[in-house]
Amino acid sequence: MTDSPVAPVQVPGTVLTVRRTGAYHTITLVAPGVAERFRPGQFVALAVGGDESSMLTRRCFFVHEVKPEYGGTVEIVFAVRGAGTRWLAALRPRDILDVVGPLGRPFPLPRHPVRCVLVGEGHSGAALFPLAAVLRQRDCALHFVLGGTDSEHVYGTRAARRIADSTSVVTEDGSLGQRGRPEDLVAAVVEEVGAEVVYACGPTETLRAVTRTAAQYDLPAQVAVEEPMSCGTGVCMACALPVIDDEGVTHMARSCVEGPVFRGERVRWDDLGTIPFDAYGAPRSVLPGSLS
Amino acid sequence: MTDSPVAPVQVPGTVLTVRRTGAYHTITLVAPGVAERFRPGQFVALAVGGDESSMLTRRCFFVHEVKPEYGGTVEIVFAVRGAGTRWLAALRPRDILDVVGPLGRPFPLPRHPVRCVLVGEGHSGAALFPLAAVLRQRDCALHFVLGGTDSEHVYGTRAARRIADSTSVVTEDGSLGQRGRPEDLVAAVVEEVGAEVVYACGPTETLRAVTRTAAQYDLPAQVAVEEPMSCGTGVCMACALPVIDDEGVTHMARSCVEGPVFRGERVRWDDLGTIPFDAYGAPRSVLPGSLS
Amino acid sequence: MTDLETRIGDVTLPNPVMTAAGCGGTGRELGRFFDVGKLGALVTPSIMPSPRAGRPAPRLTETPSGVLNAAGLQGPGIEAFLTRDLPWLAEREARVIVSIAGGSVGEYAEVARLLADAPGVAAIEINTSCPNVEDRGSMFAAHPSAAARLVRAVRASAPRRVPVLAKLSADVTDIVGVAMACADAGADGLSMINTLHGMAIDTDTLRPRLAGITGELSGPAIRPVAVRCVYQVHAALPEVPIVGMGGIRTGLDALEFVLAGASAVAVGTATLHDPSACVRVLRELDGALKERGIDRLADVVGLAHKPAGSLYRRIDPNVGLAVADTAGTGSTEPIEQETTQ
Amino acid sequence: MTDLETRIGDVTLPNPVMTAAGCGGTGRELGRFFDVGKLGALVTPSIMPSPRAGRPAPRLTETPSGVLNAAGLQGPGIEAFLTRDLPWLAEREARVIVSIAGGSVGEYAEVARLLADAPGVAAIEINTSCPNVEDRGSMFAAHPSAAARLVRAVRASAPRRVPVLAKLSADVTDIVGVAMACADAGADGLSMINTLHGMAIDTDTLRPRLAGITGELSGPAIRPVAVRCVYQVHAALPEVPIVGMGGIRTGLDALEFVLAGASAVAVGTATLHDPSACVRVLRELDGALKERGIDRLADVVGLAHKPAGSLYRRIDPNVGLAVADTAGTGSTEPIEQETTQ
Ligand SMILES: Cc1cc2nc3c(=O)[nH]c(=O)nc-3n(C[C@H](O)[C@H](O)[C@H](O)COP(=O)(O)OP(=O)(O)OC[C@H]3O[C@@H](n4cnc5c(N)ncnc54)[C@H](O)[C@@H]3O)c2cc1C
Ligand SMILES: Cc1cc2nc3c(=O)[nH]c(=O)nc-3n(C[C@H](O)[C@H](O)[C@H](O)COP(=O)(O)OP(=O)(O)OC[C@H]3O[C@@H](n4cnc5c(N)ncnc54)[C@H](O)[C@@H]3O)c2cc1C
Ligand SMILES: Cc1cc2nc3c(=O)[nH]c(=O)nc-3n(C[C@H](O)[C@H](O)[C@H](O)COP(=O)(O)O)c2cc1C
Ligand SMILES: Cc1cc2nc3c(=O)[nH]c(=O)nc-3n(C[C@H](O)[C@H](O)[C@H](O)COP(=O)(O)O)c2cc1C
Ligand code: FES
Ligand code: FES
Repeated sequence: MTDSPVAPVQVPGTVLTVRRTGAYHTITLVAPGVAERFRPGQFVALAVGGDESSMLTRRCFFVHEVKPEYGGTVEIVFAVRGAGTRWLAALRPRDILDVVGPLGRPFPLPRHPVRCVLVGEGHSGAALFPLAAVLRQRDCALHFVLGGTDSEHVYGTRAARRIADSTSVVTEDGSLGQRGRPEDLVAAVVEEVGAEVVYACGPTETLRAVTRTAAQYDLPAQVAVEEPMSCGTGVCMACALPVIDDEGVTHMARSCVEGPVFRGERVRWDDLGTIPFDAYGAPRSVLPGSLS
Repeated sequence: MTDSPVAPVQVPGTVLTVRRTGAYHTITLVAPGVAERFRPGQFVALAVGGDESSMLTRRCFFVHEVKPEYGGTVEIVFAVRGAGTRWLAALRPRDILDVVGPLGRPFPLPRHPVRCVLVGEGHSGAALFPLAAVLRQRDCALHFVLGGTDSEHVYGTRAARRIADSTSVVTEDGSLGQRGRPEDLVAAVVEEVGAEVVYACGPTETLRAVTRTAAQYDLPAQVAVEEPMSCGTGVCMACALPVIDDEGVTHMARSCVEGPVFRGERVRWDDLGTIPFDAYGAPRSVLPGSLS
Repeated sequence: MTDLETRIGDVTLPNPVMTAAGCGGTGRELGRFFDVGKLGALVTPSIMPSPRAGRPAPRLTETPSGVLNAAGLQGPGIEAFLTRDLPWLAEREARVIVSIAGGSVGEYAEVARLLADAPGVAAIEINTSCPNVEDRGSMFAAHPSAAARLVRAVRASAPRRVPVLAKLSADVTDIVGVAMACADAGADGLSMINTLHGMAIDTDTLRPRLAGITGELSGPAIRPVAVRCVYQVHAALPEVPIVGMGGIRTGLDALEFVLAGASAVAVGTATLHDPSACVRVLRELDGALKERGIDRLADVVGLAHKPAGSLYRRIDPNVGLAVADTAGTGSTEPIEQETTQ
Repeated sequence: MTDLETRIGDVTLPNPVMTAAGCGGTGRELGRFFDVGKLGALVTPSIMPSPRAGRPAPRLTETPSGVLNAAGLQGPGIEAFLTRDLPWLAEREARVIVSIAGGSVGEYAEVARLLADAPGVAAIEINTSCPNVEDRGSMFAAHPSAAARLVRAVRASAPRRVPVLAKLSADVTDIVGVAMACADAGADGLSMINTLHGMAIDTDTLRPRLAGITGELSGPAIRPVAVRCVYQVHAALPEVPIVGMGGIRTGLDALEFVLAGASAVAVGTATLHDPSACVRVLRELDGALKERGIDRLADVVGLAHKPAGSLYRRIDPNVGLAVADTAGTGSTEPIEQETTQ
């Protein structure tokens, strides 16, 4: 497992605060042990629904912020999507829920100060802030590109403006910043600032497009994927996607342990939802002539 | 169906207050429509666990009090027993849960003022108070016998003393009142006050014993049973128990619609947990010689 | 207006939502919560030739997202049903599907015959999950031949105008085989699924929780099994109407069964939890169809089998396709080969 | 101290709690949460002769109190397993039960043979739920004869000292028949149950939720079915050790399986929900036994079958007893006749 450098913990998390931020909910949990282990890009896996819940899979969320207070707090920002996130949104201070984290492979960090473009879409923008904080410590230049469907669905523009050297905002309906999608801006920002690396977090389409743009400029893209997960700990194989390894072989890689951060150009974006015929262990073709 | 005289309602109930009373929890719900339909001895069936609950059966509780405020409130008193009551105990004001009620056959009321003994054990004592209020209106004399395992598990001694002509208290460990079980006191109270009817609510053993005592004095016993229920509305057949009808035939009667109040001597206490061989529709014996 | 009409054999129902047998009482119980005439149909508890007292208590226990019951078909028998329950339902203009049960083929046939002249019987549903006392207690539904014999006898005893539905059990190695046998034997439709055979043990008493020791599992817990059965049988017998059931709690659950191939749906355990479940499911289903721009329920029966778009999307040489995958498939059964359906 | 020791064939395990095949990863994943050497045994995902990429996404979906998966046995194949995963487990002194799978009897036998000399293999578990490519994709577990042939071949390929467990599917008409065939064919024990065949349809896309269309249902939802299977098979084969599984989430759930007749238990889906589930279940089981004054786990294996007290209590002429009831029983199968067990 090209896994998290330190082992995760499993602890009862106590809700400290629940707030609304635009279209999103922000929950801060006291979850001792997670904060000091956390590295940017990692996520936590939460049990939802309480003791007698009918919901058995974990819900995974990027960590927006950790603090050392109360033995360690963790903050997540999320959109209500289905029953699990609806339950989370209804939590109140002092409620307790099981937290596993930090999980997954974090963003690799540059050794030297470099010029970074950080691309985030919707709630996923939240995952960029711990990264930005660390990059700042390393004297990197930071350029944010934040997008979303509308002004309500762009996360962190204010915080980005505080911390970054530049912040570009884009919405699909033009209600905030420019009209368009984050990937539309990336090329311009990369050129303008002379970027040396691109970090991105968001839906698949965005990551694919950002990866393509970065490749055009010969830049590495480090992308954090949000593939549907079930356990978050690597045991269920639900989150596998085709990724090319160092030897050029495609593996079905579990995004919860081998990701969520991947080098963008290693992910076979066009083959998501398939087992590529040349993947390691792919079924032997029934039509050898036509497929191999 | 020898059922509730008026149809029940199904409404979202809003938690008004949750309090502890001794070993018990008291919840007051705003549940419009239940209060005005309610008659003493009836119960409500609550859905527990929320929208994504794995618990599908209703939890049934006697109504302790109804009030006309806020469109009608309902109060229940309950002991935490398993996952459903644990969930109920953790409710907070403004929480919402589905309420069906009032359900079941209420206590028959005397036409004339009579001397009544009201026997309650544990949380079930709570069910006697709406009955007591109505009997009081009809100028009946009220004599309470309240019991429980210990002082924490006797409900309503203070309220009983306020409303009743006499109140006898008994606990198994003697920590409150006399030492013993409620049925031990019933004969003495019946004799002393010249009782004309006995009402009782509590565990099966108590009801059986109280019925026997009442029979010795040739008094009618009206008992409210707490057989395990699942739907509370009469569709699932879970709550059937052998009861003798007016023609002397034993039927498997659903305690949620034909009860929970039965005439004590009609219930075949010794045959609970069986299908009596002479019950209507009992399986034809495989050993006709030995069984019939 | 969404057109919710559905057909089961020669009978047309105004909407597809029914009570499941044994979960809707006599109609009177639910009649306190809604007008039973508004249902697509009311399916009765399984009616037997004689009155039955059922099983001793405890009869029902809760399991995760399910219930396990061993009530033992307590019921009044066909005569009391005809004189007491059916007229009440007829008065309310409810469409009644009478579920029938027995210990032998003859008993089923007898009940069907007695129903022949009863007014207001929209259809007969054969509960094939009863043990056959003439075959060492083996459940009719367990063997295609036994199920077929039962269907043939009931079909022969019931008037031609009354459709006969065979209700199948999923506790078999090959439900498609049983379904085909029943259809060949003259069943006008299939109801599926009945409960799964299960058990629970009380860790306090260290004894089985039910007096009947084993019992019958129902509720949302079994929904994936039920949807799979409906999907498989509809694939094999696309022209046979199916009443889908097993864990339906919401309108979307009902839609799931329709997409799998059910022409109608029945709500069972959910009614124990929510006495208004049937009318709520109907309302939610109607809303869900509207929301999806579906004008006619009948248009989407079995849709999950054949959405051209998705079908073609799946045929991608890179996929190492379903077809190719079948050969080496692991713990899962061979997957349906969509292209052949 | 409670004595938690349990025996499967010639192997003694310090405690009865295992991971279920395919739900405990390679050991490394859970090793981050607890010492896998503390488990009764670690059961591996089913190992096949060659590496396997599994099925396309989506592979897993949540259902009420369950999950439905079609991951397709993604795995490294036997060689990589022997060189990479097994040594890691051996180092941690974990007792390893290797689950094996294949597309033909020959493939299973091949994997078993390659395991013969591997150090640290405590037992082999045969995943009989795979489709047999030599029998038109029919699952081995579906037919007693096919299952028996498979067990015989694996038993012959594995060293005598390594117990062979046959893991059974509950998707059959008669699991007792399959169990008997496997025991006769030389299985030293039985694992049950594997997942139930199921399906879910997405009501937004109107398509099956899983790329594999149908999938495999597990979790607490199926526990009543699993307990019933263990109870029935233990009644028929009291001397054959059973590893019980299916929806175990707590120590009390584990105890339920033990009372039904399991000598050991495996925790599957619960580990997806709680990575510490196995050790928690072990701790809770230990506590539950203590609380009940039970000193030896082995003493209560199958206890629900034979508590003299209750047994005699049930024989009451007034009951219209279980025995009498069997004849006319309704939607439920004939109940076990306790007196004959
Ligand atoms: C690494 C990672 C980080 C994430 N970070 C965030 C975040 O910071 N903020 C945020 O709002 N959301 C985030 N998501 C998505 C979030 O996990 C899902 O929105 C959430 O699980 C949906 O749960 P639900 O019960 O509301 O929805 P449902 O659709 O009812 O979920 C049902 C099941 O599908 C799984 N699932 C469905 N969609 C997703 C998805 N997109 N990703 C993962 N699992 C899914 C759920 O875990 C659950 O098992 C992240 C996902 C991943 C994998
Ligand atoms: C008519 C009636 C009135 C009642 N009134 C009260 C009351 O006023 N106060 C109070 O504390 N309790 C009362 N009970 C008992 C109460 O319903 C149970 O304690 C409660 O359902 C247990 O739920 P649980 O989830 O905590 O326990 P669990 O044991 O987990 O319950 C599991 C299942 O068993 C059923 N069940 C178990 N025991 C009982 C029981 N004794 N009665 C009914 N269902 C049971 C539950 O409904 C549920 O379906 C009453 C029961 C009935 C039938
Ligand atoms: C309490 C109860 C009683 C039932 N009685 C019958 C019956 O009399 N006849 C029958 O064919 N099925 C009976 N069933 C099975 C249901 O009709 C239905 O097939 C099954 O419960 C699955 O649907 P559900 O999950 O919606 O309940 C009964 C189920 C329950 C829970
Ligand atoms: C994600 C997943 C993967 C599984 N993989 C295997 C497997 O490789 N081999 C096998 O025999 N069973 C496999 N199973 C079945 C489990 O071992 C177990 O028999 C079943 O899930 C029931 O137990 P549970 O309810 O505790 O999960 C798998 C189950 C799940 C959920
Ligand atoms: S989510 Fe289970 S392996 Fe990744
Ligand atoms: S509790 Fe369902 S019929 Fe009485």
